[in-house]
Amino acid sequence: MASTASVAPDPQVPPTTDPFDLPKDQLLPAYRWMVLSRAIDERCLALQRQGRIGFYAPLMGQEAAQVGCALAVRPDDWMFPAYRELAVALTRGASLTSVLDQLMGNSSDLTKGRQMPNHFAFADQHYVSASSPIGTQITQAVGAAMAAQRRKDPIVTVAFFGDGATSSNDFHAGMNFAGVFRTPTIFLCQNNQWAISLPRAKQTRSKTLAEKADAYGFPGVVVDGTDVRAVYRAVAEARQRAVRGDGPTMIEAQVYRLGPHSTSDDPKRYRSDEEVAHWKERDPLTRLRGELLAAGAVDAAGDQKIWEDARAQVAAAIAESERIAPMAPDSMFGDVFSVPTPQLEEEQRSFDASDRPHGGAP
Amino acid sequence: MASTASVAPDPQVPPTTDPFDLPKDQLLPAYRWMVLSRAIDERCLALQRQGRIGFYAPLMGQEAAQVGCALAVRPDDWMFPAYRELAVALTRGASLTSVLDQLMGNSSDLTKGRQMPNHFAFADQHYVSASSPIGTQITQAVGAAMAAQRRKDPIVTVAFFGDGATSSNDFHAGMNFAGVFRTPTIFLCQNNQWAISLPRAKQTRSKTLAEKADAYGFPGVVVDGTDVRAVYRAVAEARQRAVRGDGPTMIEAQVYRLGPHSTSDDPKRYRSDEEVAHWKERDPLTRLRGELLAAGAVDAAGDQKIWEDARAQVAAAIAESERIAPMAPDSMFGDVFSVPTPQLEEEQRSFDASDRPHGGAP
Amino acid sequence: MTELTLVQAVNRGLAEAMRSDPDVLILGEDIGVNGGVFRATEGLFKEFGESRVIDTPLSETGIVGTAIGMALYGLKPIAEIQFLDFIYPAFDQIVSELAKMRYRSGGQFPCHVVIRAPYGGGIKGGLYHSQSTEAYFCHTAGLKVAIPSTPADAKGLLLTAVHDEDPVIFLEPKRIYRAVTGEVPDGDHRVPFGSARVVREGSDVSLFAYGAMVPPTVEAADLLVKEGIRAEVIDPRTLVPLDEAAILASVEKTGRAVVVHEAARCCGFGGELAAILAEKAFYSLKAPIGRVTGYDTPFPYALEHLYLPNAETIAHAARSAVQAS
Amino acid sequence: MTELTLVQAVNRGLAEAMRSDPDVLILGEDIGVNGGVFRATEGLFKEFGESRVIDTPLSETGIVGTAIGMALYGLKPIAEIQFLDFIYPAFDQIVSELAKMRYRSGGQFPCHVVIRAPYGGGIKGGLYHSQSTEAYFCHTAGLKVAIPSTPADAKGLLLTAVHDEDPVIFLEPKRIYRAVTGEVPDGDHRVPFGSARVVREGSDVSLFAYGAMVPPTVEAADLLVKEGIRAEVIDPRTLVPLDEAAILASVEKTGRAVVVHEAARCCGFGGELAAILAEKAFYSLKAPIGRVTGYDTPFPYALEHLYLPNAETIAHAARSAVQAS
Ligand SMILES: Cc1ncc(C[n+]2csc(CCOP(=O)(O)OP(=O)(O)O)c2C)c(N)n1
Ligand SMILES: Cc1ncc(C[n+]2csc(CCOP(=O)(O)OP(=O)(O)O)c2C)c(N)n1
Ligand SMILES: [Mg+2]
Ligand SMILES: [Mg+2]
Repeated sequence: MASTASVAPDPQVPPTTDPFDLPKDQLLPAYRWMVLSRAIDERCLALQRQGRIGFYAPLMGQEAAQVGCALAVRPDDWMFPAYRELAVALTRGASLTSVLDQLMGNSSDLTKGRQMPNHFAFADQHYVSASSPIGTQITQAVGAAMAAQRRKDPIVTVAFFGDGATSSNDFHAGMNFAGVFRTPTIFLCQNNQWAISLPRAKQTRSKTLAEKADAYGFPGVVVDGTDVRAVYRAVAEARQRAVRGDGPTMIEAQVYRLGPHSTSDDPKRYRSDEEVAHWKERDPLTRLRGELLAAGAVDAAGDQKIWEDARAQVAAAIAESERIAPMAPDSMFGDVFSVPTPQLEEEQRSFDASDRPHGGAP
Repeated sequence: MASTASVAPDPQVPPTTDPFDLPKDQLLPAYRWMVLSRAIDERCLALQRQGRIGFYAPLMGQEAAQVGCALAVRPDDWMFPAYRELAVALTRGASLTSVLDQLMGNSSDLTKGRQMPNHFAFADQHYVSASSPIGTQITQAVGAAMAAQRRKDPIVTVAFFGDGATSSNDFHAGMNFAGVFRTPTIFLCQNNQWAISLPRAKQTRSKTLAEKADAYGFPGVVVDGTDVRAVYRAVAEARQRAVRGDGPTMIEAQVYRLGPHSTSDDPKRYRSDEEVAHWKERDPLTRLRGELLAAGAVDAAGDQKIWEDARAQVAAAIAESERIAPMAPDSMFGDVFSVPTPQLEEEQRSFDASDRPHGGAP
Repeated sequence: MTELTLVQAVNRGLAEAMRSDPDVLILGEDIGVNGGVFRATEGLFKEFGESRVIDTPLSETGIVGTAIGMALYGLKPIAEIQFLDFIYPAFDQIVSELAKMRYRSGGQFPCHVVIRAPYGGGIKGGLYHSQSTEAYFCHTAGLKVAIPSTPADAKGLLLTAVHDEDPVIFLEPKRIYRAVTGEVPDGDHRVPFGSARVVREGSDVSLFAYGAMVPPTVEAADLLVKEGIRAEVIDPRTLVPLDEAAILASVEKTGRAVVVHEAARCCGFGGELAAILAEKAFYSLKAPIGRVTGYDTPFPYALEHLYLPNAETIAHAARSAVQAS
Repeated sequence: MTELTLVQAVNRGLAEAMRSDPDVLILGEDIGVNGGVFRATEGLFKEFGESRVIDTPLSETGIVGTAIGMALYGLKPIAEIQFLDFIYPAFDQIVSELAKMRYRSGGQFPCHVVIRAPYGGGIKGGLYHSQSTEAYFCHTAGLKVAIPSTPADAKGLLLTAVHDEDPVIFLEPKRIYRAVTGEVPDGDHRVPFGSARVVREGSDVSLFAYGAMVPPTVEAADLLVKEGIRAEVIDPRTLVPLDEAAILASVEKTGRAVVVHEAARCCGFGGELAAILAEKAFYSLKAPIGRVTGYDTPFPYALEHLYLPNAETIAHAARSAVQAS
């Protein structure tokens, strides 16, 4: 993915072999991934309102941070996401229908209808199962990096989390273990300025979040998370340091949560229209589109087409996923253990028994 | 306690009104407290070997840090100790017999024989009940400081903890809340270089522990914890900032745990005699004695007397506490709740009933 | 008397407590300007200001740890945990500190904190917005555990909790936050701890349920009546302390018992109730004690309606108890 | 066969697992150079080095969180918690993550971690070095819970745990770490999960006990024999999965049951066992089910001998059961 194959010289962009620069031939793909995520967000917010999915947590505003990171890491690196990293999953190859199946909790859902929407798990993409409790993936990412060290695998693990998660227990423990064991871990904090209704300034009194890395003895860097190139560069650099054995890096990608926290949230209760408007001008999609138009990599019609394609893809995937059968009832009993215990088998038998109605263990 | 009453001028020490300087008339009392704690440590390690108390955790090496801090705070400040802060309790006025009663868990023990030795609670001294789980007192100290803010009481709370505790969840949460709410809290970290067998260097990769305060937006300072004046000064300064409304301070007092972690520990398994010898030369008692002798505040005979007095006091207190009756059996059921629940009353009745042997609920 | 939903009753209880005692304050995530994710604290920030309605950083460890410190200092903090599923970062503070502070200090440091948390399933919340883990707290000596099932009890138990001197875990059945309305006494309404509510009298079988399981249990009793079975429905309201007298009296009368809860079965509160009956009402029992509970699986998302006990399954268990022997 | 103490058997089990599988590693506090505060890991640092015997910073959150990450990546970590009383900072990782990982990922991310912790009273450890909170873990779907009471079972259950594919909470009764010795098979000795051990056969009353409660329960059986009462003693060895068949068979035979554990009574494992019996062995029961347990107080220090069940109190409960009705 982070190919450094030379590209045809371009008058606008000086030729470069800088390995940390997002390759020029990746700019348009990056844009496509960003547009696709935005298209999903827009449709899914609507689907939720229509009662066709139960919940949705949009990532709008954070696309450049996620896609930039996903392009800078390798397929065998491991991602430890929270619930808002949909664009990372897509860019790493999770199919659109598998995403929609999860959002619908249907019988094709890889998480078997057991998790709320957005709590994805894609083993093929080394995209680890996301959970709701804030921060828990951070220590796990560090542990997987310790495992990779032990196996001498030249990979990194990436822990994704928000500004709010810097207050969590696992942030502290994970950062500390990473420092002590010099693990190949990238701590990618998407500081989207809000933890539901709590603004960044009330989350912690440190000037930046990145500087918290000092307390653990490794570098922390701040990047403009609306700039896909800046994120790519920071992640690629951190990745190189990590696989060289030089330890972890924390990256604070400064972004903004343009949408609500989730479909259960009404941000008008706690933040001003002006603030949102200010950040809308810094929409990462607008920025990249501007660069692409300026570079002549795409024209207005081409851009239009990218959006139309994305929306069509999403519509098709929704239609496809809505045709899938609902989850089979007895799937409730699978995967509690590798092999069910006798107690669970008995509970399942009583559930299957036709002489009693379903609902709760008898 | 932190009186700044003027003292007779001394040729050695230039006259000062520096409010952060340990008053000269407090130096000898400070030394006495330090000697007394050392005498307790020595006797209690022996008592444990003789089976007269069940456990003991010595503080030797940390006397200057504890006494210096205890002299710099006020009686209505609140102390949130761990299990090793005996000298703080003594200096604040906890009686020697009440200490011994706790170590013995007898019927005069203020903790009613419910806690292991060293887990003191002295409400009169605002010395909050210590527990074994590492770090838990830290957030509590911050909460009490928030309460004092709300009541507009001009006091501070002091959280005492070790180098190991900087890895705890409560360190992170407590420091963060203190920073966000600018609480009048002093975080007094006695870095005694070891957390049982884990050396400071493996606890965290930050250069100093004090610099961790940066991550929370308030000052962290390092002091030589073997120097009672340096500790006094740092605490007095932090206290003034705190009551002025300028927020918390973390103080890292660099000390050494000269003894074992506790009577259950054998430090020879994990640290070298050389290291211990190196630090024995930096014994805080030796240092202060040297200063006192040089200043003519005490002579060799006077010093001898201080030690003899301390040992005699300890011996007398031990004798007194050993005469106290053991804990009454039904004290087991008190203080679970303010008023016992019917279930507990029933358990206690069955326990009292003479027709069955004691031990476990029937 | 005012007609309120359960969550409104919680809100009125909080306001009442804060108005009558300046030492009462509340802290938690998103409880201030936002009014709480379920709006339980709506309006309180405006009325009482940021020194008494404290939006905290995202740390349950910090919320409960600082609440304990406040209580030690003499305030009466009420901590909100956004969902019971997120209480675990605070578990050490709760079980090691809060529950044991009074005991371990020989009574020198009482520590009165109320921890409120919405709990239970039925809102399509999946694994982490649905769990019922009251048994963890019941098993922890030193904690009281209260669970209302009506708006009046919600306010009345909450006010008792705030004025109690011991730590209280106050669990709010979010599934019926708005689904249930009822008359709630105005002012300082209190419902005593350790006093069960006989929801429905009956003589054939005793059904025990609390929280959001009370409505389907009553529904089950309605179904049973049509078959000539008169079920008694009892809501203990506080699990610790427990009104054993009421529970035993009911089973001594009916001879048959079914316990209902959403929580997973193994080592749930139903086990405790069954054990009490198997010891103390043994000679009255005419049938095996039934338990209708959540399964011993994590809480599912798509299939939660099959995970949760409902009127049908509760009635089914009651019928089995009545037909037994 | 080698004669070993229980803690030595744990040590041999760890060594055996690490020798036979390079993916097995251990992590925890003071387990390296120091060999563990109970010496359970003695010698392992020397044999396997710091990449497989990892001394961690003082953070149970970190220990269990990183162990989960290692397991996800494919290793077989064994985490040591120094005392069960100190597991709570890791509780969120255990109940929210470890227990639910396989389930919530639809089986894509199995997560096999063994967590070892010394537990229980009898060593004059007071509130924080004595607790028995196995019920918290039994109530958490997705965890297995194993508790040995003999050296052979310690090694055999530990090796089964390491080779299992599910998370296992492995609780070691520290009171009998050295008090009990026994013959332990050399090599890869395994004791299956879900298979109770009949410690002593009898026909008059069934006594259920595990961990450090097994020796006093056997002692009680000895006392009872002198009075002509033949007690059957059964050690379930794993609480999850539970060998219900063995338990029910015993009570069907004896008609009388007493459950013994150190943990506080309310919502303890004894409640679960009693509830199972009250449901499934109801028609065999001839007497109320007895529970001999710790009291519903925090664990005391000076009076622990009065808190803990002993042979006398167990025998007393058994006698009551036999004399009943
Ligand atoms: C331990 C825990 N506490 C509370 C919550 C409720 N909650 C869900 S998301 C959220 C805010 C998270 O903020 P941040 O980490 O900045 O991530 P963002 O949602 O902004 O991406 C909160 C408080 C939770 N999920 N987990
Ligand atoms: C949460 C928790 N984990 C583990 C322990 C076991 N333990 C007791 S003291 C200690 C080391 C503490 O080190 P430090 O904080 O430096 O304090 P010190 O003993 O050096 O004063 C450990 C690991 C504990 N008490 N609590
Ligand atoms: Mg955020
Ligand atoms: Mg230390």
